[in-house]
Amino acid sequence: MVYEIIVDGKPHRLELEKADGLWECRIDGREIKVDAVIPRRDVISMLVDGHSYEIKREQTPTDLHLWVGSTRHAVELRDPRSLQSRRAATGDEKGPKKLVAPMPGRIVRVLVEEKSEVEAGQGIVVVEAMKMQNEIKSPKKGTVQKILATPGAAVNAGDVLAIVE
Amino acid sequence: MVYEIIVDGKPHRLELEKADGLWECRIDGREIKVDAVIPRRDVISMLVDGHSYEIKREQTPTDLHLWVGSTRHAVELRDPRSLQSRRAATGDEKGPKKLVAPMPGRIVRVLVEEKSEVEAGQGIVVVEAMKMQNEIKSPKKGTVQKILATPGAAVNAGDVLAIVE
Amino acid sequence: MFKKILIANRGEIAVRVIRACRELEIATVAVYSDADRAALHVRKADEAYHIGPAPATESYLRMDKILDVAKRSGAEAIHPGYGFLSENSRFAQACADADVKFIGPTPYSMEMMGSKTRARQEMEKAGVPFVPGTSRGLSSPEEGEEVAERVGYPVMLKAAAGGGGKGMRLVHTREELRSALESAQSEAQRSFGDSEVYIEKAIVNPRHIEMQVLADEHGNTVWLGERECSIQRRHQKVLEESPSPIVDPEMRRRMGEVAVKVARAANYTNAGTVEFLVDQHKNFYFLEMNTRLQVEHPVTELITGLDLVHLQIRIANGEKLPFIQEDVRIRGHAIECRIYAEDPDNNYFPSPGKITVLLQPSGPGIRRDSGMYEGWNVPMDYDPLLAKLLSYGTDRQQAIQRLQRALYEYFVAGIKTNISLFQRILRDADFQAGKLDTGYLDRLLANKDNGGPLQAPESMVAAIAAGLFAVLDPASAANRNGNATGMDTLRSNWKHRGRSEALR
Amino acid sequence: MFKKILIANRGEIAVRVIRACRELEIATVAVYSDADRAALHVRKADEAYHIGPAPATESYLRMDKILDVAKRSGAEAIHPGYGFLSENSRFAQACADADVKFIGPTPYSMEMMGSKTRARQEMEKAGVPFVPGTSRGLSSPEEGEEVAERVGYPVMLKAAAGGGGKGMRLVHTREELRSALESAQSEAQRSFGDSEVYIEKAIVNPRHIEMQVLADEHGNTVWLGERECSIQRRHQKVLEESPSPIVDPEMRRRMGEVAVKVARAANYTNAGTVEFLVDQHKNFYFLEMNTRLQVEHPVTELITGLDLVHLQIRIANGEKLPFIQEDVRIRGHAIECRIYAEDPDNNYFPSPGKITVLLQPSGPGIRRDSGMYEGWNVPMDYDPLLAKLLSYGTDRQQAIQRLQRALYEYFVAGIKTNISLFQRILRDADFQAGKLDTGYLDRLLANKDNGGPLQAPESMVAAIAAGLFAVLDPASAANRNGNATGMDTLRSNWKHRGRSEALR
Repeated sequence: MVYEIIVDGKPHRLELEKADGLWECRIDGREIKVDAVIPRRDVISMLVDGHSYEIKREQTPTDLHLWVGSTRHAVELRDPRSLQSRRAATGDEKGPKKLVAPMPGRIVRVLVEEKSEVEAGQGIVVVEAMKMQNEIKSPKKGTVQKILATPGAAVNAGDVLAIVE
Repeated sequence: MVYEIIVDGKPHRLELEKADGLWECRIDGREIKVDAVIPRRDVISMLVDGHSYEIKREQTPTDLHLWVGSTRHAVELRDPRSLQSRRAATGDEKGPKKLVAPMPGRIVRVLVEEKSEVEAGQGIVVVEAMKMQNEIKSPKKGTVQKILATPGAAVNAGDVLAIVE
Repeated sequence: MFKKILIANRGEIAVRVIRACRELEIATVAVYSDADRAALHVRKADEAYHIGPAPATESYLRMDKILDVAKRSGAEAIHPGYGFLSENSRFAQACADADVKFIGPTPYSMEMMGSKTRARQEMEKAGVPFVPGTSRGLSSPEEGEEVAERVGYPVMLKAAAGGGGKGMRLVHTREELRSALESAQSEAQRSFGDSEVYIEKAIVNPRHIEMQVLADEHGNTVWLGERECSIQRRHQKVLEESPSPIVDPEMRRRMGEVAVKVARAANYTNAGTVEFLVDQHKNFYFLEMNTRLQVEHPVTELITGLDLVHLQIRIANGEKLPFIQEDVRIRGHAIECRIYAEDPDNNYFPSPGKITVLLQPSGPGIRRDSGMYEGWNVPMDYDPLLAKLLSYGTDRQQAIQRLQRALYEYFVAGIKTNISLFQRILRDADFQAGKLDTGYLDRLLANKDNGGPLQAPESMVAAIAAGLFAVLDPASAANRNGNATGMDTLRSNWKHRGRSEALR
Repeated sequence: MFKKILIANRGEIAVRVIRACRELEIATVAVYSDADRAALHVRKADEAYHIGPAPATESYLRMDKILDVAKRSGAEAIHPGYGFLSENSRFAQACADADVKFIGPTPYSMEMMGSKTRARQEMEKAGVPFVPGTSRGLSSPEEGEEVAERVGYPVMLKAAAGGGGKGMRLVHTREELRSALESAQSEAQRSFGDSEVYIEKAIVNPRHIEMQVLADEHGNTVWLGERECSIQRRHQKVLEESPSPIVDPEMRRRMGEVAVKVARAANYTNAGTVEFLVDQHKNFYFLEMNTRLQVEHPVTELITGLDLVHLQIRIANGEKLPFIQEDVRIRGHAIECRIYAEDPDNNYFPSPGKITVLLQPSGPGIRRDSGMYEGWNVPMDYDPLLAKLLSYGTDRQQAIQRLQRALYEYFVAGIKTNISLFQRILRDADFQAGKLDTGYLDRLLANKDNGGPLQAPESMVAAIAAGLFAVLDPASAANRNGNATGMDTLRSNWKHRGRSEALR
């Protein structure tokens, strides 16, 4: 198996092959033998050259993170044969940006009007959750194309609140 | 849904119907409303008339037990429409009995020979597990029809060690 | 002894009280809102009753519904926990009227301590040391200027009915005073429906140290040692410990005696906490009294070996304290971390949602009081306290070491928590040296997090693990490709922004 | 301080030592057999090396392989835990020869205490109180008869190299003595390769109480309080507590001083335990010294506030004890339950296998040292200790209450455990009154278990739950019908038999 794996923004090429109960890994040109077991869902125990690593997986609908010890690494996994993941990977850096709710909550206030100009970091919508009011800020300088948030409405994590062009 | 459920040897007839988010249960002629959620696999939280019960499920390949508090109840569940379970339920009480390994281990000794007469409770095979030697005893008075255990061999829980007729 | 107690709360504190009741063979009655049917306190109680929709104002703050459940279930007493109705004297009165024992002080004591100015007046009479200032609301800007002149700038304006930093203003010069007073008064009016504002000398970089007291209904009052609570964010305590690194036995005795004096002056009964501000010369000043069990009560339990909830229940049951002051034996050191559902990388935004993985620490010196479990959906409607992780050690250093070890074992996925914040605090040199004040945490967070010792090969290890997860657990791998569209980019952008803001 | 320590053990004690090392910022090296690749100690260590097949003789008892791993990994010290090589003086010597620090006493001390008769000779010289009898093996049946006459019947014959009840015989009359001696000698020869047998006055219904000692390498030795270990099944301890219900401060001091005398006479260093038999008049007699960390060391940690493993490591590192005898402060009460993989309903047959559900207790006063996790396959190759559950309380009653509460929360499915045995012990009137001796548990188990308070509607609740599980979680319901053939009947028959046998 061959994977392209991006860890904290840095790409690695990984080849995996099973031999004699171990995994032979070729990564970034190095060859490493790994003894791996999954003791429980979302936890993998790897022995590499005597070193024991326990890696925990945090999977949300949108992100994948792996924890090595107490350090969290953002991970993207691409199977080079898959067109779909390749397309996703090229996600446009320019153009309209969506402002999404970072947590479930309730819309308290909308701070700007549609078509208004905003600065990067300017508050756009206030979402209340867990007794705290949280200002959701514009990801970029631009124009507020559309506001989808309505005061009083409940939102889920990932719901689009506004679009800034 | 209708079930025939045997708890610690005592049969109950249970009818379940969902209404208004609650379960209407008719059991042994009584009507009971139950609010049930499964907070995690093998655990059910039931609210019955204000009482909060947390029941834990222990499922082995051969048995089903439910724990109410710290009390363990042997449970058999039969769907009356299923012929198979009905047949299983009539399991023969007489005739040959199998002597099975109660835990995985290693056969240390066989204490009797085939065709010998044994008393109920007489030791037939010794299985070692967890640094302890455990005598597996005859479930009934009778003749040892067959011995399937070989000293030195590993056995799994449920493996048949001998048959007593 | 009571046969049945209703717990008018939720989360970890409800679980903690339920455990105490089970230990004392008292049946427990839980109450729950729509958001909490599957909550741990409902699962653990002997009985549980629904009291309304998710918003607290329609459920956990509804005195009528809670008293109705008490009546229906036959509960003889109510433990209010902390927050919600715990410091509401009207609720304590309503319990008394309904002939249900309120496990806490009397409405009289609660009212006296509920108003900061009235408390100050009463405590001054009793000879309790105060930060210099007025003990009643300012009647005019001129009076404010006069008092400020007398005690010396900087001064602090505070709302009499206040809490949580609302209606507070720090004033450095006479020129600022008048407008600060106006804005504090109007904020106090908006927040509490009461514009009364008083003035105090501002203590620069104070410590926040509190003293636990316990009083039975027969006139016996004892103190049980202090808790250092200086580590706060937005006036919310984050980490507490006992003993305080600066309190020696002599100072502890003096603070304890003042705390007992405060409790006596208020005719106080049951468990309570007297909060002090401590300046750089170790002078301590009465701040307020919390008329309930504190979130951080377990650190006192660990260093004294007592169970405060057991004792609360026994006191409410009319029993005498089973020990006197001289019997209290403080030994070792304890530290508490409040595990919140919030995102340290994202300006501490709250983070409700489903807990997908939960690995919990245990072992020597570790106590965990938790209201969460794997698979639970943390509701967005309540405060974000998920659990409390405590360590006990022979000395402060060992308590720190054990807590670091336990935090290393703690893992929560699906929602964000502030576990990494504690790892940062515990490895900080100032914290380890005990150099703390209420500005400590803001200063720490103003510095860039170096993230602790970084290991180079970790990124490669993560890459290999990602591949092996995909091979060995393909079901989850499929799931991974599910929703992964352009939102990845959006989310992570938004995150980086949040992160850089937090570091400003 | 050491930079890296190898832990030559597995299970909960390996995890416990790994935690101590992490707290002290010492890297850890685990070793594991084929059966333990997925064991918790392998997951938690910084490094882990395979040392052979499942049988202990081919892995955890292989000194050569373990020392080889120490060399390869660069470990500077080895912690042996308990069991396996922990009391093997040849291993301690081999470590010294390989220039690896053995965390424990010297081979000299271990050897002296390894032979019961030699230990007795040395300790008699030092003036340690002994059960009357011979301090060396019997040379003839006549000598046996003579000594028995002198000390008075009943007498106990014991193998010098003994342990675990092998080679032991209780003799009530002169007539029985000769044949009992012959059979004890031949059993001792078979079990230990050494037929030496000595004779002692039999103490009827003794208590088994032990004293923890700690000695540094600079001549400082302290005692840390006793542990009551009378609750045993087949000479295996099951539940331990401290303080002992019958030991007062004066008796504790006397036992402690004798224990220190024992340690000094053996030139003892590091942690050790001096075991005593205590008769009905509270006379105590030296029994033996265990030259290692005990399974039950945490009860001492809870009542003293010390960490014995930290201290073991510091002592091995050449440090002086950081306190003197007068600094040791015993407070509160602690009880330990040894959670074994065994079936209380089935004659305590061992119960290895896969843990399908695991709900673990926590909260106030609870310490859990565990080597298991949900999904783990408990191997059949090692002893059945899965975890230790401890409670601490202000007093014995509260410790019992908290432990009962925690046991109520503890749930293990897939394998059998002895959790219900502890619930039975803790609600027993004799236990609650502290009426204990080494025959206590056999007497308790000889009575029919009333199963505690039985609630009538429970069976109906179970029936409803069974139906709802089937509806709400049909995947598991399908699984249920899988293997269910005639074996159901067979198994349950076999079970009932086992149960009635256990009750004889």
